Amino acid sequence: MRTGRQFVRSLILGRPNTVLYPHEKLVLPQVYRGKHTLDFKKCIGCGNCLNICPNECMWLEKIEDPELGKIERPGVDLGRCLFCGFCAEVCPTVALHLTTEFELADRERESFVLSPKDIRDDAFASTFKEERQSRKLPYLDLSKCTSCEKCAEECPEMCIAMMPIEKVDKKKPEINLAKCTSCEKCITACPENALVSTEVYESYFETPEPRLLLSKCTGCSACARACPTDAIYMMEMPGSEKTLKDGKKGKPKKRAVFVFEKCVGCGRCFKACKFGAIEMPGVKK
Amino acid sequence: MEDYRGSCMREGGRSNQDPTGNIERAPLTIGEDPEEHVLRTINDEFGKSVEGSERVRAGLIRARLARDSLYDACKLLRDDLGFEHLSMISAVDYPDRFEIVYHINSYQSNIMLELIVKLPKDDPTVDSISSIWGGANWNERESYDLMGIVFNDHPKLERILLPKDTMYHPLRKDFRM
Amino acid sequence: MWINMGPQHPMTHGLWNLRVKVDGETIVDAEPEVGYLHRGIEKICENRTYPQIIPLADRLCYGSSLTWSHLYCMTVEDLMGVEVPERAEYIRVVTLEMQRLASHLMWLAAYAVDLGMMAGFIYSMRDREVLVDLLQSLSGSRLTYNYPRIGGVAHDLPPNWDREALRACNYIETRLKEYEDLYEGSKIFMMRNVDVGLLTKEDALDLGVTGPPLRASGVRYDMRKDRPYSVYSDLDFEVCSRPEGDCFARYRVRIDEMWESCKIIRQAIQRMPKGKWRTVAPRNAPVGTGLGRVEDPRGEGMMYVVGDGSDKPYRLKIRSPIFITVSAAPSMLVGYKMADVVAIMGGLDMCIGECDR
Amino acid sequence: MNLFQFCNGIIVWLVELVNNLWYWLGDVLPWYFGDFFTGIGDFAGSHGHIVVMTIVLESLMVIIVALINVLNFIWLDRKLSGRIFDFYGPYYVGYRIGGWLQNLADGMKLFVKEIIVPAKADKLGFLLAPVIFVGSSFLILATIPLSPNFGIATNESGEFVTAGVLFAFAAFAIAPFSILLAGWSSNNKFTLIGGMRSAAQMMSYEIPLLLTVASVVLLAGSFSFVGIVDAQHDIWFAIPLFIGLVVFLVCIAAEVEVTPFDLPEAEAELVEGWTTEYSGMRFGLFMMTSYLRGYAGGALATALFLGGWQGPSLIPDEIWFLIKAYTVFVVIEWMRWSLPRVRVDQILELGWKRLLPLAVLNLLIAATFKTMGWFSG
Repeated sequence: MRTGRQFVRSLILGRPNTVLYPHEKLVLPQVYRGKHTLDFKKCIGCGNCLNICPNECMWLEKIEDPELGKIERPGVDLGRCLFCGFCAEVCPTVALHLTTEFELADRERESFVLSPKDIRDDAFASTFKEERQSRKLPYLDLSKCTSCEKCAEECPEMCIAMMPIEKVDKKKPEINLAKCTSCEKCITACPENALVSTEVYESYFETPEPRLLLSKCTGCSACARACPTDAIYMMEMPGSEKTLKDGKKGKPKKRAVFVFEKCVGCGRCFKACKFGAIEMPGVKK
Repeated sequence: MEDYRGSCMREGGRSNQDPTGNIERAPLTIGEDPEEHVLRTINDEFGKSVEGSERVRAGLIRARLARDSLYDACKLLRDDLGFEHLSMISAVDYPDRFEIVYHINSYQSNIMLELIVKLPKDDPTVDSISSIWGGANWNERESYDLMGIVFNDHPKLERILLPKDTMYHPLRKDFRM
Repeated sequence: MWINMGPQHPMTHGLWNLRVKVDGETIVDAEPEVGYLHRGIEKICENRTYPQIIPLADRLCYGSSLTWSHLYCMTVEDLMGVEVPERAEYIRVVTLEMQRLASHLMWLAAYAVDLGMMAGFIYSMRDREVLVDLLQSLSGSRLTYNYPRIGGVAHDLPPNWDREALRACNYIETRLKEYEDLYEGSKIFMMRNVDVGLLTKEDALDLGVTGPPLRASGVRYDMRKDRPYSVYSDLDFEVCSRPEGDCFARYRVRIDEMWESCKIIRQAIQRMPKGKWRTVAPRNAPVGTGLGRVEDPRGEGMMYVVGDGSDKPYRLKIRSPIFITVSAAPSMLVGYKMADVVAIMGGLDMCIGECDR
Repeated sequence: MNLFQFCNGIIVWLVELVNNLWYWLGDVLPWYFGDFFTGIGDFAGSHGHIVVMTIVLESLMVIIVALINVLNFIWLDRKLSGRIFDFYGPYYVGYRIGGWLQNLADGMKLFVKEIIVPAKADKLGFLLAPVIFVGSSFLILATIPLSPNFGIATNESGEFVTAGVLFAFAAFAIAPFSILLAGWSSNNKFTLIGGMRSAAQMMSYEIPLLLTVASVVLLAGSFSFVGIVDAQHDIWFAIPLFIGLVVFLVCIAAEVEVTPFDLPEAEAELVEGWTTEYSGMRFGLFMMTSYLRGYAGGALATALFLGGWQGPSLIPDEIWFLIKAYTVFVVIEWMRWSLPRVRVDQILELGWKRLLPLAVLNLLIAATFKTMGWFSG
């Protein structure tokens, strides 16, 4: 029978296809999704990984680090994790990765709850070949900007536009990131060093952008403190000073100004604002 | 390789060339687009109860129908227009109404018809079409189970996915997880 | 005598119950009962944002998870109006056909062990491993790939992956020849399959049976050919069908489909253009409906999504091919022997994950 | 020296050793105690007692040999199927001897498992069925000699019983009764169907099996295994009665329920057939016994068709016999791993419509050869 022929061939020529597991292991590809690692130095604590997680298995934990000071970093509950890898995919600074470590079985559920320190591995990112492409982009430090418009004049692609800020007597350069070629001419042109060249990774997720309702903003700067990327600057609005009892003019009111190039869409300013002055379409508080 | 595969067949020859595999085409007026033919026929027959019909894209047409004429329309669709396959029945709970969406496919003219029937919130009943397409049987049971739509004259309208003693219809929007 | 074949029974691949009424060994009535694995995925999806549903759609079917996440992405792209890059479409076709091969091989394994043939089980599972390894090196997981994204695919092909895929195709084709030897050369296999579980063309159309059982009943309808999605319209392949409508025809249709899948993978890899493999997907969907139809390894998979302008779907309806096919089981079972139950139900390729949702 | 004389020697030596104690006690103690012990010594030294003890020892040895063979068979089965299917098979337990100890480990696991008797089962039948099954299967081996010198169904001078073949097949045919009993008493639909299938199947395969045996007996002119094997001195019966060998192998496969014919325990449709409700070591006994029956089938095929222990005298007769039996077993296992299961109506059709005419044809061939006078005996 033809069946028999195949059997005899398998018997004589075949090699065992199984892997003797504890002694041999399969070679796993780099894209394998196992246990998480977190690079503390790269992580900015924005919480985008929390927002994308389908199972809500991550949380932000406030920790004191001797090197980095008071920071917030995500922890992960592997017992609930789906290993979908969205958290690593959405991370704006590629600080979070999934390793090839898959032997995660344990006797107790509590041991699956990994605090940020448990998944900390600052050296892992250097061994990991990042698939997402990065490019150098000029990031604006609005507190140094003097609205001199030199960057806009230098830009060969004409991708910097000076936009006036409402109620603030200033203009800020808005950079069209899609057209930017990373020539860094604007950075050298800036007399105040307000533009900083920063490595940015591409992201495929459309992130919600915050919108400011100027009438409700009280200038409390809670959003600026909450912003993980320092994309919110508090600027004084000239002409909004209250006249005090003694006739002097007081300090002018402040408003929040967003530098949208830096925004990662985490929604923390939205959550931090107690007056409902920031709204993010499609995000619940 | 081809020869080899042929030799394994029981009755010789690749089955793909089998003439019985082809489907008879429905009669058409010459030069008429099959999709327009379907739309025109539905509009002619059920002009009063058609609440709107459109061509969404190539191969997909949509028609809105009053619920009274659903059974007759489906019978017409199967017998005269050659829609022999009921793909899916999906019930949607809108804030003001229920909608049942019948996706009916025609293998002959390769068209999918999206037939939408509106039901009021307080009386979600509609005629069962499981006597027209046998495949509608479990689809309707599922809609009853998860959304609470009652199908009249269904042979066995019972819960199918959930246990028999469940008290709620979980896909309704007022059911909170 | 009513016999409960299930919920825990070797015949049921998954968790479902087939109640059969037997007279001696002959079946006089049958009644499938499903719902043991109902997880309420449609309700869960209403509470998740659009990208978060992709890994959930993977969990619909353990046998061919990629098809379902691809179907979901396709449906949402239809709703949002996202253009997918051409390279991504070709990568999708390659992975989909690999998934089809893996799924059919898994079906073959289960079918062999249903008929009591250990050899077929172990050989098929061994060869499925080649495809699973390839998909793993591409997507990072072995069973639930989470690979398609709304507007493309998650990763580009790794270096040398296309060459490995072609080698895998050659390997699978040599193995397919062996399978044809192993199964059709065995007289007992033919005795168990020929003229067992007859499903006439009229019944198949009436009961809404789709996929290989429908094509085995003599209807030549394949979504990939007749209503092409993705880039199937550019590729050259045949629709496999047989007129008999018995278990052997179903087996044969699936084996033929595996040959065609190898053909499609070769063509798609040769024609694959360079370029981007992913675009940025919008966060919020417009108000409207989207419809996606694919040819799942088990039949016609459909999703119907209603968007309300937010970042979560208002309603997501999943059409599972097996859910409808299993409702047609009694018409195939009645009149045959009890041992034929495993052959007939095994030939339908049950996957309870997608059936119960 | 045959097995009886060997065991007799051991027993006589043991009895003498112990009798020293009784006679010494008889000497030392006062007469009313001493006579008692002397009487025990006399009884122990009597001919009848020694013969009975010898037979007990013989049975013990045969059972031990059979059990070791069963362990070998299970190991060979798993290892060989592993090699055929490209995996390792048993590997770690007994790493040096190719995982041979895995069976012992599995057996130990089965021993510590709980034995569950279903609440509504017929207790007596449920407990009796494994006993009958195991006992009858050991009984088959009683008359099968491994060599002229190694067998227990002999008289004191080593002559074998003349109707050994009849006894072996009679013992073979007891098992369906216990299977039916197990299936009925478990009070489970699957076991019941399994038991009924087993009865139908065994009945339809018993007839062609016995017809082929009859042809062998006809050619050899003897009902004893020794006579049959001696008659194959010139030519194995496998050559003139090739059809008979094929029919015999198929029927034996059906009798010991290996896969193409394992309908009574068809795991795909009847969960585990008639053993569904048995747990722990009861199931282990059933499984071990099915391998034991496989060994018995191989031994019967060897003795009836393959020339028994005859072969070049480089290696002992017993080893020859075992080599042949193992070969037959491997062929049956090969069939088991590679073929799908047949359906119940097909198996009966095969038995009545194919095998029975073939067996009759085989009998005719044997009768022809006998009439031509090519085989004398």
